[in-house]
Amino acid sequence: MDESPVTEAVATDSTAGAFEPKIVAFLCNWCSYAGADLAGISRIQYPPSIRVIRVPCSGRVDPFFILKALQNGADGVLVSGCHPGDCHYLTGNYVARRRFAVLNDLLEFAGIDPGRVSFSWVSAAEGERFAEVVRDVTEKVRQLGPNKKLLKEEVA
Amino acid sequence: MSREEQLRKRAKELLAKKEVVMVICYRAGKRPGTATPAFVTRPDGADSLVFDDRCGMNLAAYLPRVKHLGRIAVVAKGCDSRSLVTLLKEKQVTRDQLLILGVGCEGVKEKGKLSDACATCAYPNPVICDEMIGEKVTEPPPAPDPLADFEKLTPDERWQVLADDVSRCIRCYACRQVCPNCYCPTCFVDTNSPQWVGKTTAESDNMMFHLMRAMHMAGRCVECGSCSRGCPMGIDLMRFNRKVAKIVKERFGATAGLVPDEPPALAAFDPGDKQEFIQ
Amino acid sequence: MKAFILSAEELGRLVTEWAKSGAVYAPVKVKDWSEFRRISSLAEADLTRVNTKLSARSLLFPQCETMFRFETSHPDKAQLAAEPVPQVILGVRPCDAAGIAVLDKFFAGQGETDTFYRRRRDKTILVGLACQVPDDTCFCTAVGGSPAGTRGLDLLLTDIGGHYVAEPLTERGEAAVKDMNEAAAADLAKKDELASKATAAMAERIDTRKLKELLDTADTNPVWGELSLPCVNCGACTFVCPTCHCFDITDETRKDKGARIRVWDTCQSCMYSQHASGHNPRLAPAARFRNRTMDKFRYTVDQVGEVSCVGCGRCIRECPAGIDIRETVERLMLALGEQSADAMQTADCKMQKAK
Amino acid sequence: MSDSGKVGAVLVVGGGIGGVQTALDLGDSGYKVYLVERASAIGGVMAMLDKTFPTNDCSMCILSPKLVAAGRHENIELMTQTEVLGVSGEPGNLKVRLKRYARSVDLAKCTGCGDCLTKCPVRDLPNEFEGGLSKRRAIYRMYAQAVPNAPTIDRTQCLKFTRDKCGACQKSCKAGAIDYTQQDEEIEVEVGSIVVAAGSKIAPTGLRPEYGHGRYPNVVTSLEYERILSASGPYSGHVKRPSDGKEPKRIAWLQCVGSRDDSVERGYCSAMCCMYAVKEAVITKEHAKHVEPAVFYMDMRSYGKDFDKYVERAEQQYGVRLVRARVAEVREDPETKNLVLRFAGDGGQRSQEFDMVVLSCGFVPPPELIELSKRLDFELDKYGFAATDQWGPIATTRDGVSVAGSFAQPMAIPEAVTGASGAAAAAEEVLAAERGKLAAVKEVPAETDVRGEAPRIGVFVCHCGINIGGVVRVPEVTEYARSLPHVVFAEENLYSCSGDTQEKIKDRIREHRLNRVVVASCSPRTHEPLFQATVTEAGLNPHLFAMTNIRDQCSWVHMKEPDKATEKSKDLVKMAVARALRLKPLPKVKLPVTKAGLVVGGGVAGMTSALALAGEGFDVFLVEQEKTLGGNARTIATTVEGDDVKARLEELVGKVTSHPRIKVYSGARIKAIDGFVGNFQTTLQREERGERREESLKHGAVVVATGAQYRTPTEYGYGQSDRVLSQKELEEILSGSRQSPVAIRQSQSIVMIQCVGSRDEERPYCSRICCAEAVKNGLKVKEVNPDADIYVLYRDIRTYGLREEYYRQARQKGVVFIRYSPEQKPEVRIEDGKPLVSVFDPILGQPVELSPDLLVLSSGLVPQAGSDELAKMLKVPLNADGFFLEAHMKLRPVDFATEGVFMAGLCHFPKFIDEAAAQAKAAAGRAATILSRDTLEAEATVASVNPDRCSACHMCEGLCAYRAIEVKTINERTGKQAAVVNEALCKGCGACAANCRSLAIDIRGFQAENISREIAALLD
Repeated sequence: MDESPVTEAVATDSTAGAFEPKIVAFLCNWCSYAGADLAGISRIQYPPSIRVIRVPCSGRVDPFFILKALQNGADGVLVSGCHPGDCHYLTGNYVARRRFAVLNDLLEFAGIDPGRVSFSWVSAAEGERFAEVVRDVTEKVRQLGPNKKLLKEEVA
Repeated sequence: MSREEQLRKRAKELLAKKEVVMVICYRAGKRPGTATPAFVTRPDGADSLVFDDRCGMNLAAYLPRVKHLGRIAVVAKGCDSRSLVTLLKEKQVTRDQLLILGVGCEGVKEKGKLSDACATCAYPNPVICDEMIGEKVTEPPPAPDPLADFEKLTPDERWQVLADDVSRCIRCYACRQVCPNCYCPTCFVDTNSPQWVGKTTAESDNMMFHLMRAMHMAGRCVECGSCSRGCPMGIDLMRFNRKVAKIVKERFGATAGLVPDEPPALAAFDPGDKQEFIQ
Repeated sequence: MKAFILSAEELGRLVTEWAKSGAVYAPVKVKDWSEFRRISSLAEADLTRVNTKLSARSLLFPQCETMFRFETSHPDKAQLAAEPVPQVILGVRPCDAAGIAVLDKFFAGQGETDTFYRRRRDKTILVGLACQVPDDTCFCTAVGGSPAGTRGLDLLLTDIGGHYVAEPLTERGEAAVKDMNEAAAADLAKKDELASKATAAMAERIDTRKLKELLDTADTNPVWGELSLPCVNCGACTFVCPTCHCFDITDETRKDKGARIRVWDTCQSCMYSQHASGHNPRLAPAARFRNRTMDKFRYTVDQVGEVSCVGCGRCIRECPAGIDIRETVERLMLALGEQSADAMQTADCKMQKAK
Repeated sequence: MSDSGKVGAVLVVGGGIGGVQTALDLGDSGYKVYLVERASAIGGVMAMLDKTFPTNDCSMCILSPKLVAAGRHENIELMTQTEVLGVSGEPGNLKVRLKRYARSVDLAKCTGCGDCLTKCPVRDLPNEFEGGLSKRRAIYRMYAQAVPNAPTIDRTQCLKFTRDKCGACQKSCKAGAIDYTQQDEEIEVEVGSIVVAAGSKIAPTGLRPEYGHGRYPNVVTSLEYERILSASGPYSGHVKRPSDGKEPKRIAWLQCVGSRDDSVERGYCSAMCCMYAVKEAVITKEHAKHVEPAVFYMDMRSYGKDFDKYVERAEQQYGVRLVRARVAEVREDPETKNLVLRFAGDGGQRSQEFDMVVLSCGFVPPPELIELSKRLDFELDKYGFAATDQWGPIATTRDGVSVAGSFAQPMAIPEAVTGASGAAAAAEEVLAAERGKLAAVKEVPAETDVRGEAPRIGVFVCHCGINIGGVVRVPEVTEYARSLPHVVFAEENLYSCSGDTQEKIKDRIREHRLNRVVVASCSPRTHEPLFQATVTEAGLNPHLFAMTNIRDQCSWVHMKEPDKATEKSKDLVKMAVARALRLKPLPKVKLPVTKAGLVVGGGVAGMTSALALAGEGFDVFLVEQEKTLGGNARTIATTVEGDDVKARLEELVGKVTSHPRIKVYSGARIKAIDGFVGNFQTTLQREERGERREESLKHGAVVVATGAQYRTPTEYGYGQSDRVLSQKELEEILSGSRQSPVAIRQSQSIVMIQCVGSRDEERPYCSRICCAEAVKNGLKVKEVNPDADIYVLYRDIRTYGLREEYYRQARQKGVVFIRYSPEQKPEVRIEDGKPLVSVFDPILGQPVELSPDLLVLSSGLVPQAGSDELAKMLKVPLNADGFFLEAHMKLRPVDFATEGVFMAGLCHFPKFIDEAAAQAKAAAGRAATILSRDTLEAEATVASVNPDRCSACHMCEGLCAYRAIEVKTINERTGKQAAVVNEALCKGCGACAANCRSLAIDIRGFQAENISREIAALLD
């Protein structure tokens, strides 16, 4: 693979002024974090919206992490792990998937807008896909605007 | 012999023969139309026992507190028996600690009205018991989905309805205390480092509490309705728990509290679980 | 003081007037109960129900209250929470008002006072409403109260059918109604008649003095184990009680801002008595159950000279296990009186279950 | 060299998955390893694959951790761009001459930042790794995740070397790593043993010129197609055809290109092409739903574990069309560049048009290995694969040189990995006395106790040359870091990972009494261990370190948004500081190891494992439930290759029973197995002089080799006539240990039915060995009675690998093979005690009636009785068919997920003796990685339980794939129960913690508290 050239950075932040959401991304160390690394190595550009928190496995992601992020003011949350069957810990993502399924449906039920919390599987080889997921999630959250539900605006 | 007489006779027998150290059932409350859990340890105490449509409290909630005394006989209607199954699954009691006296249930009345939970009950008869007291009741036809109307609302409307409802929450945790599923030594609301749930009654904190409580009920809640009936503020807590039960049933084909040997739905997985929500 | 007579319209005008200079709270219908809510006109209020879900205590001692704010980088520069606005609480039942009188003793009585309670209390006018048809959970008369009791109130209203007899009890109360017509003797007679009828409807009697004596030596009595068995220590009783007043203090910080907050606490929670060392003197559920009963009928007598149960009946109404404090007292009296020897083996206070 | 005169080091030739596994096993077992690879990075063919069958694992995802582990292993010295020149000396003490070609990049200085890669003006060279489908430059990195991560210069193309100008890469390199003056050099290493894991190459398409590869752009090889499918490949995982970049609709796979083809002297079956073709078709469908894949094949050889199910899914769920036909020719339509296939199908010659054709190329030994075999002095077979012994397909003809992986014969990844671990075991047997002698010993200073100290955080922000600094305003980020609470020191570095900066970081830690260190630079996946080592050298616990990635996640992906990239970098630093605040020193948990192994099962696999373990120097307890050793092999006379099984078995039993380190317990049953890796305790029960006795054994590892059972047929008249036999019974007759109802010499006709009770609904798996057994016995019968008519009724003949040769021989000798379909199974009637067989012959297009003297049923293998009880005792899983389930189908073929437990032989799945023996050695090699240690160091980042909070609900137990958490009574007096983590088994994945309602479980290193603070810090 030819690594695309490092073009000299030009100080023209494309979306300056527009709502730039803050999205907390929980990435599993072995696949999705590696996928994010590959996106970097391949210089694939995506919006500067996400802030990554590295976890050993998507199975480590407690629903509290997700809700806490929304409560503290994240506009969106992304959780990403290995594709089914690829889990470094054999079955961590299967276990997580059930939990995420319940959380996903429960949040939708509670009226948290679909798209506020996203889940994805991104492998270590999917740099472009990782970027695509980030673009997609960012766009969805941008459409929704700043998160108000579950947000704890300030101290009592 | 009426069911009540059978019940008293059997309780008396069990205590007299020392087959059990205690019978957990109900007795009439001081207020007309109410009943309160009764814990009988002597044969003559059995004379006050009742079982009828006043007897709502889920008796499974008491087992973790008294199981150390010895073998306990517990009167179980459908939902209590399912809660016992959950406790068995989670090894909070062992089968030999229990003598389950099953009773068919036609629904619990609150202020003369059938309790919300009972209106949609699919398991009025015990799913597990050692002996039946009286006859089983006829299984009701499947009830319409009680969440259907709510789920038709827009996300904003749904949020608003729930936010209004939980805004009354005074964080007394009665819902937790009456729930047979809640037996953690320290509840997540009481932990710090990290303190996941703020102690205030702000909308965000209250919602966080109820959403997380619902998460903890997934695959475990048997929809007995104790939480809603127990809430001093009249919050429709069952709505959350019904939802997770529905999710678990639709997604994983699992219904809580039916098969003691099956792991709880969230302690298991199937490689073929649906994942349409994952990109 | 003189009594006055108010038509519903006049009361309505008073409410509108009060609402201009402060907040007016009154029972408002919610689902099939009522709750104190802020109103702007009398039409919003529902004065027909006996007791609100929560007692009026929540308006003087809110479930969650910010005490002061600070910046995390300058913790020394704390800012006391803003002064409360003046408020009128309309439709307070005499039992609740008596409860506030008890709270006053703890928070605004002799010696140390509680700033946050006192600030609110000083700006509050309590307008009571005498009871006429008690609920089956009501027992104010058994603990020294009355359906037409005036304790704690600034003004007591009695609905005599289309009109209210208004009895001012304090200067603030009198100021509110002094321009109204004076009540006629017939009105007063009607009022008295309604009061005695309501009193007669409540048969419950508790010999609080005797109870106190019995409780004084009942700490380790096995009866607590038996009585507490149905109790799941949910604490709903303490949250709805007009006189319970325990709170927990917590700091909340976000960004650079922090606030010290207090929230209601309950002796029924096992965390309540947890020591920093890990020791917990009231880990056993029975011990927590005992504490609440003792508190109502023994400890507060020692502390402020009176029982802190006002007979509002909320704990009976809201107990998920159907525990009835009247029955608890009855059985206590019986058991402690008899000092029943054959106490149940299960009545062991050491029963372990922490939650 | 030591007293024994041997050297505790091993040379491993070949850096593919086989070589890497051998190197890791040896390194973990305390040997010094030289891993020699001709290319500029290790990884081999597996690095080029997109997904792997039958689990569809992402190949890079599962391989990369192994490559990284090999790259940083203290006992492994990577020698890339290196080849072997020659060897001298004796086994145990060999001198190997190597030639290292100049990389022109100093590995010690290169940070792998990649700055140079974009500056090279020579940009149009075909990228070999991508099958020429994309371009590379004269300085290039083999692939993105390459280990080592440094580029290399192609001196034949580089302008500096060809025309002595340019030098752009050197100018761009801030680390000064480009060195044009490097010279090729010859070096010599001393080793005790050599393992050749040189792999294989795909067959050159020139073998089948009629398929048009090289002429027609839309005809690609299977390996090229892997790159097309790969998300990191030339088309970013979009299925496109090379001629016009359009998405093809119809794709054909042509099987057996360069395999099963005597005309090109490739008579063997390449063993894995059927599966990879079906996999490629499946993955294609996943990428592009509308594609219609078709696989043209001769026999569908899905003989492995769960393979048949995979193929069925491909057909049923994915709509992959399987066409049984050999394609004669491919022609291109010059207009559309579409391809027309000509083949013989139902109803004669047919042709069909496709948009793209994938050639399922077989595998051939790398031609350069002829030279290598000469240099290392071992023999090759007629195809050029290494000649090995049937019973230990590991030893070459030269002592001290072993072979691992597909250089022995064509094999798929699991077999290669198995062979690799086996080769490690073989090397260890030679060098048992030298274990640990040359292993690296690292001196680390005593750890500073920071408990109770207020956090003093030091932040180091990296420019990474211009990789970060070119976009992110590093000085601003550093200044910001300085302003954060508890940060007492912050500075920027040109390259944080360079040697001098490492020293600087250590100095700063001491000067400023730092007790937490944050580095903001690149990926912790590659660099965290380096920085952790650095802080350790400065006396800090390695877990007082936090890293954040402002390059891969910031400067490289927001190159045009410097302001936002800078803001994001600040956020990331703030988050890392927040996490660092509460980092705790994590203790290393050391657990003692009982240096003995338990082998369960005394068949060939069990005995081979026991011998290998004993040879490695460990005590072995060999437990067999029967009174005699030998297992299933006792019923086999010879192998299809002609090996005398009886004699070999006797020899094996003799070695086992006489070995001083092996204690054999025959007629014994395992009653209980307690404990965990390093510390097992097994209770045995056996009858001795009519008395039932119990015995307790202590051991550190377990090898399960309980075998399988021949299935007794129930169909086709078995039991109704003595002339209906099982294949096993025929074998006994042929070896003279059973009386035949009709003398073989007199038999006029014998019919064999394959897949009896296999590949059906009840047992949906292939028993793998039956085809070769039928061929073997068919040939035997022909030997005794050349006139006998032999008919083999089959579904697919699966004589994979080199066994294909015997299938050909059988056909040549007149054995008739008639295919039947599962819808039209043969029918058998018994008349007058004789079987009558009727079967539909698809070639004749009509039913054939046969009245054989003997009807032989190949009824396959079924799991050993009692497997489920053993599985429960060991807490290991069985698959749906009842065979033991390995930890990972591809890369951990003999391991269980439960640490310290391994498997070998038929209990894993049906297989041939040589495969069982290879697995047995592999299991011994894997077990040695544990038994060779005095103590096991548990991972520090494991789960921990707060017992006061635990509600003992048992949820965690079911969630743990490693069976590392268990609810136990922790206080006998109060009866208090709580979950207890077995730190030796826990991997720290966190599945238990995230599901713990009681918040009793936390993961060290990934504490909820720290993550919560990280979240809060970001959003504050």
